[in-house]
Amino acid sequence: MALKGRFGRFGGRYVSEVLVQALEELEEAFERLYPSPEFQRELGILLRDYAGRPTPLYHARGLSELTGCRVYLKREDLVTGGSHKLNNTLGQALLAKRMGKTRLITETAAGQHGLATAMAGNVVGLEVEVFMGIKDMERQASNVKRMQLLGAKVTPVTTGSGVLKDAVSDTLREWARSSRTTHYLMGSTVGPHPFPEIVATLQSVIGRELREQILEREGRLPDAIVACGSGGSNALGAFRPFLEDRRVRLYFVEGGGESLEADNSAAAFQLGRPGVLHGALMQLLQDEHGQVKPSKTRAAGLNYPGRGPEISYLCEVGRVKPVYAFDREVFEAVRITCRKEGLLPALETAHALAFLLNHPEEFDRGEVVVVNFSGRGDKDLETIMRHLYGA
Amino acid sequence: MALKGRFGRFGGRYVSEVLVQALEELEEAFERLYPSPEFQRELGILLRDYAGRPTPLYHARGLSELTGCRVYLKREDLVTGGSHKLNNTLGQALLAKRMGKTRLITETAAGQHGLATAMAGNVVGLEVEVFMGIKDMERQASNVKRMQLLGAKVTPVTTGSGVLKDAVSDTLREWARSSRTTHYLMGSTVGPHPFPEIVATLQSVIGRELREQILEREGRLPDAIVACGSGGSNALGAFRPFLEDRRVRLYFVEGGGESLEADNSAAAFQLGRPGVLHGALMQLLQDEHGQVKPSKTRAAGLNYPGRGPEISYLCEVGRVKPVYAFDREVFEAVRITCRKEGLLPALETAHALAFLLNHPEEFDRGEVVVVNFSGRGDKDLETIMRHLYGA
Amino acid sequence: MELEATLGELRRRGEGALMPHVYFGDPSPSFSLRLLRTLAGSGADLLELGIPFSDPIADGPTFIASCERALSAGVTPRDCLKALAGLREEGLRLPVLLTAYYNLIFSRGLAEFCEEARRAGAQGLIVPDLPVEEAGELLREARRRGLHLILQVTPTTSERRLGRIVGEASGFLYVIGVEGVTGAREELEPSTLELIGRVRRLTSLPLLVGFGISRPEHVASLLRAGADGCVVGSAIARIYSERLEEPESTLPRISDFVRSLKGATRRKT
Amino acid sequence: MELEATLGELRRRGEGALMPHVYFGDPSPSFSLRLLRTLAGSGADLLELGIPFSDPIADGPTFIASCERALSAGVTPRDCLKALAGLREEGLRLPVLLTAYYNLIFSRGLAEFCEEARRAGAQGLIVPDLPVEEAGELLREARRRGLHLILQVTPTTSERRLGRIVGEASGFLYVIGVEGVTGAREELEPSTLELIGRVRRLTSLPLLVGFGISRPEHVASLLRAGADGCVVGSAIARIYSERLEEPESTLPRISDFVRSLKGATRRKT
Ligand SMILES: Cc1ncc(COP(=O)(O)O)c(C=O)c1O
Ligand SMILES: Cc1ncc(COP(=O)(O)O)c(C=O)c1O
Repeated sequence: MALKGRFGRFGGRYVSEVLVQALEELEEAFERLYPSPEFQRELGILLRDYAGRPTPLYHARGLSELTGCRVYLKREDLVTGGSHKLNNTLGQALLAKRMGKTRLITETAAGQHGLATAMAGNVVGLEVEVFMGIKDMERQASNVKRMQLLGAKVTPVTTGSGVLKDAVSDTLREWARSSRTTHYLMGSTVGPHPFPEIVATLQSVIGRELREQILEREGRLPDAIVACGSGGSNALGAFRPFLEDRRVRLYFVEGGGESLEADNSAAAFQLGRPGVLHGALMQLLQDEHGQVKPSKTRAAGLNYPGRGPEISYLCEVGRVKPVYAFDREVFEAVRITCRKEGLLPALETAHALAFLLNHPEEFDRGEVVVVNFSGRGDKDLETIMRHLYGA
Repeated sequence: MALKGRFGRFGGRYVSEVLVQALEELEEAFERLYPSPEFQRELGILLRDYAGRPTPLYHARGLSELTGCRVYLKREDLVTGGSHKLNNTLGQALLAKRMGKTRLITETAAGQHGLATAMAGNVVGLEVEVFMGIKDMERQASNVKRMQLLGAKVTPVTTGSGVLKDAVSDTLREWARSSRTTHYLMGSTVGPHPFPEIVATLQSVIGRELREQILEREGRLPDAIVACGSGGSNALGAFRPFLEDRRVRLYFVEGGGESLEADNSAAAFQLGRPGVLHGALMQLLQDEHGQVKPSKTRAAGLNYPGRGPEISYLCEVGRVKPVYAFDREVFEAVRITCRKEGLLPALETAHALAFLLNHPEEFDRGEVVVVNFSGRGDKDLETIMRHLYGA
Repeated sequence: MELEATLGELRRRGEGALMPHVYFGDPSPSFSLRLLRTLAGSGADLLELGIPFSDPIADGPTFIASCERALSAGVTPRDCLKALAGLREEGLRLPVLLTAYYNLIFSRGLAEFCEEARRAGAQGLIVPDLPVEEAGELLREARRRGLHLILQVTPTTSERRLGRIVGEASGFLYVIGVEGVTGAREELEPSTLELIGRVRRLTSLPLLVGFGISRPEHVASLLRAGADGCVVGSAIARIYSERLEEPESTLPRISDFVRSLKGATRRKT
Repeated sequence: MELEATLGELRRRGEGALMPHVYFGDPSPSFSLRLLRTLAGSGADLLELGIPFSDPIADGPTFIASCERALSAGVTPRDCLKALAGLREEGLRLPVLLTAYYNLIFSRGLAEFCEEARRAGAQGLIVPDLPVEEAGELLREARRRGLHLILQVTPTTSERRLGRIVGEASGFLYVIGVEGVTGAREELEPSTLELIGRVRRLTSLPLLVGFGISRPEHVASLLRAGADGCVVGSAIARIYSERLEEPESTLPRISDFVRSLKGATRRKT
């Protein structure tokens, strides 16, 4: 991680000239405000009392029995709104408020990040507009309603395939128009510098808690941490405090989709190569000419063709092992987790569970394995019911 | 509270002879097992790591500004499953397991308690069957799906009006058939002794945490605690540790429904009188002949004609003030809470918020008021959207 | 019209008692009156007259439906008492037990309810949701007026409680042979016969067995096992419920059915 | 064919430069070829040839649609370069700037892309998502092959960065007058004229103003404010997009429109 804003060769700030100033101001403000005691205090109180942190580390007996490991779930599903997303939005909303912005814009796929932005906006007192691919709006209708109830403007994105990638593009376009008054509240560890750094820093609270909790519970670090991801925010949040602990294996599970054949997957580490999208150099699904390829997976939140710069780097240097789970494995993991633990995971989260359940060769008996339980599956209820019960 | 199983004149054990033995065994088992260190340890771990306790006490700035009070929300919405119900079900499921039962049956209205029972059943390893009024199944369809995903059998109740009261009756009937192998996991502080005592004891964790948190935050006890309720479990959970502190005012908000006119309300303290239903003497909506009257409110979880024996007693002796909120005030309170705090309350919970918002005469400026935020409103999303936006 | 005398006389004759159970007002008061007359004329030794209740938690589907129909017909507890008084005036002489869920009694006032029941001509009360522990006050009020409060025993009733129940009981013991709620069943459960034996050892009070009885063979084997009589309820309601548009048309069938049950009470060896 | 010579010549004549901007392949390569010939024949001084990209984040709705149509037609970066080479063979002499989002260049390899662009006959590159901080390597590779990498300035560009950009720029500066993305607008924003003034003070490089220009009056006032020329893009695409079934039929209108814009560049006082 030599250059500022770079993780190895990944990262950077590949944006229209019009956005450079806003990014520089954001970088400056984050470096100045984030470490300040008042900011830490205010954020700390919101994380504790509004978001519900620390989240528990739950020893999942049912999954432990099934896998032969000591399985722990880091319960980000218990964060207000139902996923880890609020860790990031509360921090950025506070930052935006202190920078004198009056409005937050963002994009969302599963709706979890849009919801978390709407919440953070209301808590801090900023207007919120959320761009959402028209297809995602259909697939995640209940989250659209939630956002509207919270008073956020949800703007349908019809360009491209009407999915997350297109929503990011439209939000960047809107930001180019309005960056003086508006903060783009980036939802994952993607985008131009300093977004990947800001988001990973704010999400690292997951890993800091996890480290303390597992030491208290097991008296030692875990053997492995498994997290799903696309941009990588929940994974990096969990992984970051363990990067120096080389004996803790880190697994990053991306959306395998239906199969690893062309156009049926979101597995950028399997099928992509480095490229530039949405302001950063990162692992990217693209065709031979450099046109970005649409990703495909049933998990809206993993349906992004790029992997953020930091996770791209960590996989490139071998610190993190990039793996994947197929849709059918994911639905089965949902079913098993419901039955064995009484917990309904988000389809995204279920990728991490599916990997654990389907890869005994990766985990020795008795190993301590932590799954970052990034979100609950209420938003996916219809999809899951249709898939499992056909109605 | 002279006699065992009585709160003043309220309470008792008015059941078919066939159930008496099961109730006596349950009473004995609860008194023996609950205080034991292993039980406390096991329950404590589940409450912490599975349920997500302690829940935060959130200083709600937006609502504070609106009301002029220092408003705190006790965040039971953050408990796994989205309401306080799991506090009770985990405890009773553990108890049932230790009693050698193999199956849990229960009834549910909003679906929150059924869901919490299904979760607890899966965690502890017991079969679960949930009786649900056919009308409630329609109104709370998403919770029905959640329960089914968790593997619970959901049995529609078509007797009576197909609502909660009828589901309780049918569950009692089923229990009469199966009490040797089956535990009836009562969902609120209602029913024959020892249920009201067990449920209140298990829910008291809310108030114990609250007391510690408010002392730490404000250096003193609150001026008032406001909780919604029908049976009274979330209210008693919050109130119990404050009963001796006569200067803490306690408000119990029941469902006012459309109006306080006949057949349009669930406000049993306004419109009822003591009577016997489902095994206990309690405040009850009934006609002149003693036929139980159906209650009416848009909040499925408040739609029960009886108030549990303990809350009936506390209101009778004046320790708790019984009040109510009308449906239209409740929907408005949902809107305000969404906008001001980014939080979507359950329709039940919104009764407590509505009372706070609409009764400035009850609260002096600067007073410390705690609202027990008993659940989140995801389950009510459709109803709320239809009401607020007509679609 | 004396309960103890009636049961004593039957015992002397070596005959079992038959008590049909009917929820009054289902589907209309006038039908119930005709039904009760039919039952009385077809061999019933006692009558159990149920006051319909909104939440009959000890009843199964047949009687739940009975209560719902009676309540939709607007029947009140007062109507039931008046009907009984009317039947007495007509000359009905069989002992009558009034069945009421506890809230109906509590709501009226215990003393008032007992007083009215006595005046209407009832010999006792059956309260399905009132175990002995809660029955103290009603026992007092009933006794004071010469009414029996009929107590129940079930397969789950412990030895200790059985003793207490037997100690407080008068008139007869209502033996519920099955675990569950009312409703006609095809077979008797072995637990029923066992329970009769258990109770018989403790008391000489007459034992009337109810819940689930639907055939003469049931009656015969219960009496053989030591019971003094049977209660038959849902099996009767089931017959007229099949023709609710014209329930009167089923009265002959009901009469035959009751006669056949009564016949079985006489076959006692 | 020399960019600096062309712009120098125009400046000497007191005339503004007009650079129409077209995404190649929208809706088909053959139409784009006819369109480019028409533009060249109607007064364009330079041509901006856009390579369609899947995620054109600096573009507005008109050009997003252009890119989508061109990509659906199967157009690749190679097709665009070939088309340019073909036009050169036909005799096209105007300087041509190739516009490519950075990933298209990165994916091909910076050196390779520059080499191919030069061989196809381009004079420079415009990369909408490559600010000067990220441009080091491409600047080197482009310069080495005699290609200009056109840098942009906007109203949000700070003084400090303006200095750096001017320092690295060659060919001309692309002045984006508005905050936002490409797309025809009805009115010029005052910020545009201000920005021209700010940049003019720092450099004598030609200033071509783009984003939002749709009328001859816009052109005239920009030139009056000190600009050396204008880029017109979405306003042209908008014309043929209205008749996508038969885009050729709009070529005369496009020709008239470009002539009128060119006319405005000559009215410079
Ligand atoms: C529950 C959940 N988990 C994971 C993700 C993936 O995002 P990231 O890779 O940033 O953690 C999402 C995105 O919406 C999500 O909702
Ligand atoms: C969120 C919520 N609050 C309150 C209640 C009312 O129950 P109780 O009075 O037992 O707290 C319910 C019941 O379903 C509920 O779901």
